[in-house]
Amino acid sequence: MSIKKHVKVGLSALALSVSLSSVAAEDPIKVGILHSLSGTMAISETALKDTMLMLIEKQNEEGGVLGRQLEPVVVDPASNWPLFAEKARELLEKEEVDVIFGNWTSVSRKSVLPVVEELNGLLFYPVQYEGEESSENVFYTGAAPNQQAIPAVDYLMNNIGVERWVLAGTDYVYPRTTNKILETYLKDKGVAASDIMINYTPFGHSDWQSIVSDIKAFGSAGKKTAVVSTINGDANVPFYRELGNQGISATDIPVVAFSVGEQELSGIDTGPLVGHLAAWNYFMSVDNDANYDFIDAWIDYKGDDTVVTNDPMEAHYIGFNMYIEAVKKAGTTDVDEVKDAIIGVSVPNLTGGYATMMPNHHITKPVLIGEIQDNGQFSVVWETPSTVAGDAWSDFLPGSRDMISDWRAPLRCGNFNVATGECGGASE
Amino acid sequence: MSVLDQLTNRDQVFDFLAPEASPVDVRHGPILYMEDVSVSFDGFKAINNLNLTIDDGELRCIIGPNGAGKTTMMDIITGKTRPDTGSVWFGSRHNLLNMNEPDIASLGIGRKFQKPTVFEALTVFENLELAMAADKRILPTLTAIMKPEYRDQIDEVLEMIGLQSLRDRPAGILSHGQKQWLEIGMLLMQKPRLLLVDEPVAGMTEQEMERTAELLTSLAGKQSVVVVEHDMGFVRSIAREVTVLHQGSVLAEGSMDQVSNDPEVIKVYLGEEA
Amino acid sequence: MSIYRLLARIVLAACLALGPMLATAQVQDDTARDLLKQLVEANQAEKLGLLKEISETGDERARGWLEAFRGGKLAVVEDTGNVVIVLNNRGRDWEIADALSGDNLGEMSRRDLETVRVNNAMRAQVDGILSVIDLTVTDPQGRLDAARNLLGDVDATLAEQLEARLAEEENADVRAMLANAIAIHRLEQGDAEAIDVLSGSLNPTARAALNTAANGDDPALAAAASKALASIEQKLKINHAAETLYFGLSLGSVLVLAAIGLAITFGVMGVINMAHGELIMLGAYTTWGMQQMLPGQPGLALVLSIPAGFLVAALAGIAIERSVIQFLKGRPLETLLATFGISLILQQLVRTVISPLNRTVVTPEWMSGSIMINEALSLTLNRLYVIGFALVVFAGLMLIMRRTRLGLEVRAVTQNRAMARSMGIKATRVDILTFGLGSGVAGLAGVALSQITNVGPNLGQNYIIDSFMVVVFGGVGNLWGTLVAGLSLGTINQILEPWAGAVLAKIMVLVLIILFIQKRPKGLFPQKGRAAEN
Amino acid sequence: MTSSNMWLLRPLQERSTQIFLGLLTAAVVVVTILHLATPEGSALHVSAYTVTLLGKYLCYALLAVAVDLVWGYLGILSLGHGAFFALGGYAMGMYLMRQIGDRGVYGDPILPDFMVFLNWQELPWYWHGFDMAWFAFAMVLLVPGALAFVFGFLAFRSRVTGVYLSIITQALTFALMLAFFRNEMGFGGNNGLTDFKDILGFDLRSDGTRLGLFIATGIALAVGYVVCRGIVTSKLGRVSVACRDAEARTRFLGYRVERVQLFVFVVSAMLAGVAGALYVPQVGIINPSEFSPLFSIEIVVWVALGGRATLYGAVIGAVLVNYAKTVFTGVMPDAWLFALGALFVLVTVFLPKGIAGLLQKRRKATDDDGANAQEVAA
Repeated sequence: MSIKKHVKVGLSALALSVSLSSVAAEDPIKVGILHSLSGTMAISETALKDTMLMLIEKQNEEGGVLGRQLEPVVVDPASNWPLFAEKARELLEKEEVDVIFGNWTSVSRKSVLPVVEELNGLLFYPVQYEGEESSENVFYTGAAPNQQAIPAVDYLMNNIGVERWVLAGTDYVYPRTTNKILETYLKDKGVAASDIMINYTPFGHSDWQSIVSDIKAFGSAGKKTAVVSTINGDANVPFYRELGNQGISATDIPVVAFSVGEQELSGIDTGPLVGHLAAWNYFMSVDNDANYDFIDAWIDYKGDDTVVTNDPMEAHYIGFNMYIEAVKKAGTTDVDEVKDAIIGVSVPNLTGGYATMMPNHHITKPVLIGEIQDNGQFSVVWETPSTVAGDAWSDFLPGSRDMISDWRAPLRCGNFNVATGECGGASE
Repeated sequence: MSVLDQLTNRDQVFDFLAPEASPVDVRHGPILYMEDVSVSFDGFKAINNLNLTIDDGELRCIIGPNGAGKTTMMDIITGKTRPDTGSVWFGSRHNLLNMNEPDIASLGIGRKFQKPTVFEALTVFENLELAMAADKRILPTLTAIMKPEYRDQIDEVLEMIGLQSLRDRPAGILSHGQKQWLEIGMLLMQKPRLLLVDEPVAGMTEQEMERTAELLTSLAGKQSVVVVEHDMGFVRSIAREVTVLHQGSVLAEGSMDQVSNDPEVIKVYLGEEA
Repeated sequence: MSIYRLLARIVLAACLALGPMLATAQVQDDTARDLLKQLVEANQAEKLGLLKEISETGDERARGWLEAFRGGKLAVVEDTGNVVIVLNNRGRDWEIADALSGDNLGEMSRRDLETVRVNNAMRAQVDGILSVIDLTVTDPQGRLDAARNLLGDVDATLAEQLEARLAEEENADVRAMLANAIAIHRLEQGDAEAIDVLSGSLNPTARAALNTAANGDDPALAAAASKALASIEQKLKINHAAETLYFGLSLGSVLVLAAIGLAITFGVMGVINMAHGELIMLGAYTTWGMQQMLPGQPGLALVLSIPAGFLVAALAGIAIERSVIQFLKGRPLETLLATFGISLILQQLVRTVISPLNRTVVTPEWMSGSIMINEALSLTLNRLYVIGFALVVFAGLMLIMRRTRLGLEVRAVTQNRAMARSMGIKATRVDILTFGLGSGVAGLAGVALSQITNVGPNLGQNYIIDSFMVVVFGGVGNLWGTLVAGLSLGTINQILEPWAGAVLAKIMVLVLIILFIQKRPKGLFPQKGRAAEN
Repeated sequence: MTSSNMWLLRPLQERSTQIFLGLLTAAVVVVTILHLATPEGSALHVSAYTVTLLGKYLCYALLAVAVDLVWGYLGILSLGHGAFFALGGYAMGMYLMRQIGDRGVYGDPILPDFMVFLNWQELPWYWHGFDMAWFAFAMVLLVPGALAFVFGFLAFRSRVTGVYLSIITQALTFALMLAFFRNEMGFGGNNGLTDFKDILGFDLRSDGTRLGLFIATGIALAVGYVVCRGIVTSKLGRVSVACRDAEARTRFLGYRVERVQLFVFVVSAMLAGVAGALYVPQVGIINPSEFSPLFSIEIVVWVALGGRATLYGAVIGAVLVNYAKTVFTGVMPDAWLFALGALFVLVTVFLPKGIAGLLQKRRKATDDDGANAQEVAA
């Protein structure tokens, strides 16, 4: 029958309203989902896969977009970094997906990056990360360091009066970079080097005895002390256990974590942790109807009312809606047009505000500080007065101080150097 | 049969068995000399200051009840086990205690294990090939090629041990007796000065035993042979000098008759049976 | 913190004066109600004032309110404005009770509840108030803790009250603690004598006070303070050494627990059981399961899961032995591959059947916290228990191996399988029992580990390599070797860690093991003799 | 012909090797043709994606051959061969990093990006020279070789054998993994080395380069196979089998077992290094997870599945398992680990001689080393 007409209508300005009633007339928009479903990262990434499926399902119920249905394509990179690149290539070359939502770890993103750029794909990356990157083909819906670490430190400094700092992290690039940034930042704020203690541990580190006792000693110097933790996933449980057992309570030495969210807490006996902090751009406990609706939808989708939501899930929620908006705006799923269209698009987030896509492919986010409750939730104790725009290049690293990223014409450069006025790197 | 013939007029046939000029110095005295050797495992004294001398070209039988330390003694001579105390000399020049198995082997001590050990995955021919006296360093071994004369040597031994027909079958399929022979054959390929033969006739038929006996006696004189054996009949058939080991040290030494009448020995052996 | 000091003084005065009468006091519900209601809207400063008023009411329910507030469990029903205490704040609907009457009001959607915001600062205040009240409790330990909480938070007026309290207090420890509390305050005022009181104390707060004094601008005071500090540092060194040793032992005992089961299966049967780690994991999950079955009694559940964990793992082990390992007799390297496959299956099984996420295993009261040897050295309880547990398990195994028929047969089979058979020992039966035993012990390790680390699908993976290192280092087939190896590796690791860092320390230990194996190819306690020749 | 190179030529006269080389060549040629000659859309077309995928399989195949050489013919079960693979990979990765030059995001002509943002001031000494291809490629062989030599020298000299050896090889690779995770090491820590631009001046993103790498890998595999075959068919090969089955006996024959083991072990390590070096430019990243003991064990299973002590078996195993992995992780992710696990168990219990064993049941046992595989005792 009159497919043409549908197409015309579909392309007309009335696209949405009509296509709601009309059967999708074109072949579906393929959405690639690149999250580990097996291996060590399955713990965190499986939930994100389901989130995407839920969002896509919901969107399809509303008639998809441009009168086209969305079709998820799920693959499993099995927590194996080279496999991430291979699967990304599979998605873009074989499946010819229009957009990819995926990745958690920095290394997996780094592994996928060249592929996405080579094949000119779209990747939405939902996890807080170390920054220092801006790709024309990647949209960073997670927090950059200036949207998580720095505000958290400000809070501790100004509201808690912390003078002495322990920067503890797992030894990989995110903690390394974050701590470098914080170190510079703190020193700029006049903190003496002797008041900063930096410590790195391997992945899944389970014996925290001596480190915690060092922290304890470090904290007994007569100045208010806090731990800024970029400790990754599994290592946290034994870490907090040890804190509790060595009698360090949040009122003595608060720990503010950047990688501990509701999902991580769901595996911890939070009783001893009450009062320790985390900095995120979203908490499940945020008292807001949009959020409650999202949570209820999630609970219904999983059919289990103990499931939790967390920050990266919100990031996907935002990223997905932004993509949909951009596609509507561009009237097509053509990668280049969507790339241009999405800049400036803003959609509601789950904390009662709006998220806008910046020219550097990072988004604006509020920063919330929450204290752990005994029910595995966070209660928000502080938040930034307004949303903060993500910084691709940190102002606190010598290498990237004078670099900016702007993917709008005419600049179209991910690493523009304002000092040299050239696209391509730092002046040092 | 051919074997028998060769055994009768061996002088021209077995020339390749004639010991080549080896560095072993036997001008003054024995080829093997063990003095006050002791070794213990977790307190148990396997060898208890043992003294033993083997003269050049001698055929010596060593008997003794289980756990008398016969095999351990061989382990010590061949460098597999280091004794706690004592000294072991090969000729008057080589102190075996500061050498490892390959050195000792290339010095001219060949050993046949109690339980026959051949390379089951390799063919009979290959087993002998590996045993053959040759440059056994890595690269020479890698680039080694099978020269006709080697082939002849191997075939000669094959014939002697009567395994020609099984030449190219994996040694794994051999019968127990055949393995014994193959291992003896490997010893021969090594052209050793001193052969240590541990229970050579276990699981052999009468006839096989005879051939073994003849072979061993034929070797004696050119090489020194030490035979450890349980089978008294066999020992009797070849023995010139017999040494009786008990609890890791020499109990008696002498001709077969002497030792078999020695009250000590009788006690030990009766003790065994009782 | 003047507000806090003020109210602390008043409360203290109240407590000291009319302590007994307090308990029975009651205020009008409506006054209480609007006090509590105000808490909801109040900003931080106002909240403090309100807390003060609440505690001043001396109402017997005040403590409950304060604690509810402290735990973020005080809430207001948005439409009715009733103040309620949240009894269970998990899930979509929360169970609530009326704050005043205490009647249970059933469940209510969390959307309709507004909880009273609380943060660490306010928690600290409440703690202060509560501990001032607690100075009068009958249990001396309670008074001691209360006094300790007040360290560093004392001001002139409170100091006087404490002096008074000190006069009445008869328990020596509490007296000492009160004295410290006062001394710290004095020191802050620049009183040099206070230093003498503090100079012996290892308490961190006291040390902090001295540090501040030492860096202060009064030279005389500074000198005295730093002198006192120096003497303290000396004591600290000793304590630190002791602490490191303890850390080493506790890490060691974990290694021993993880490895000892392996020492049996590996040492006795020559089976390289790569699924050992997953057997440990099963033990840990059993603990979790038990706690699910017995909600509210984590302690009992934990105790019960000791036999349970043993059984589960042992059965799993026997299943593995019968289904796979018995077909791989005398092919140790093949058992490695097969059991590795099994470990993958078990992991994925847990992921799909239970969850890829870690499970929460609660630490019972009597196992959390630490016992204080002195103010600077305190031994964490959970690890203390683990050390004890490890030793008990080890002793038990030793008994089985040395004293029982099974042990005898096992040793016989290890020494010489054929011989043992000919002596009428059923080698197969021995195998099953041995493997069951080894696996069961792995289960026990899991129960213990559930109190220290994650209970998740990767639990086993994190321990399998270490376990093998311990067994190989100690010498296969020798339980003593495993014990010594485990404890020494643990201690070495903890000694290296402070200056090498966690990662390097681990690497060093591994390299050390590799080199050690070169020196002693059969481990610390090798089996000698022909039996050992493979 | 002179006796010195005889051992390398011998395999070429051998039927099994001729068949193998024939099939391999055919495969590579066909893929090349289908990739170049057929149009994008057509059903026959082999996409660049597939080419790279196959290239990866071939790298694994070479790695498996290397493992089979030591395990099948020397009886040394190395659970650490991933380490040599990864080291070769890192050597290549460092070369590729240096090739990026000032095209990195920070545009630093010398320092790789990860060094810039951890603000390292200058290149660590061990990074020097890797800007020169010949040096880097030499290191691909030398670094794994050297490690294998030192490790093997210590281990074999003190007669660490069997299980003990397996366990400490595992310790070796585990220690290396932890070490390379450390950012201070200067190898990019967990992120490893990535975002490569070109190799020997060819753009790594061009299909041409990919095809080139694929063919190169094919050649490497062929050469590696012939070398291994040459060793195992030489007298040295028979000696190593002798060491495998009766180490003591071999000693009493006057062979220095530890040297035989060392030689073969080092050769195998170098082959693994080459495999790693070819792997990195094709998958576009090298990071410490290649050192993980799990990966090393997996390699052994490829060999076990294909059939021990028959080099071609290793190739079959490697390709099959990895193909299965590619498929499963796509269609039924959760089942993947079950399948792999079950594979481990079933192969070891019911298929001790692997697929090659099945093939051999067909033809009656010949006297080539294939038959030896049936005599393998662990």
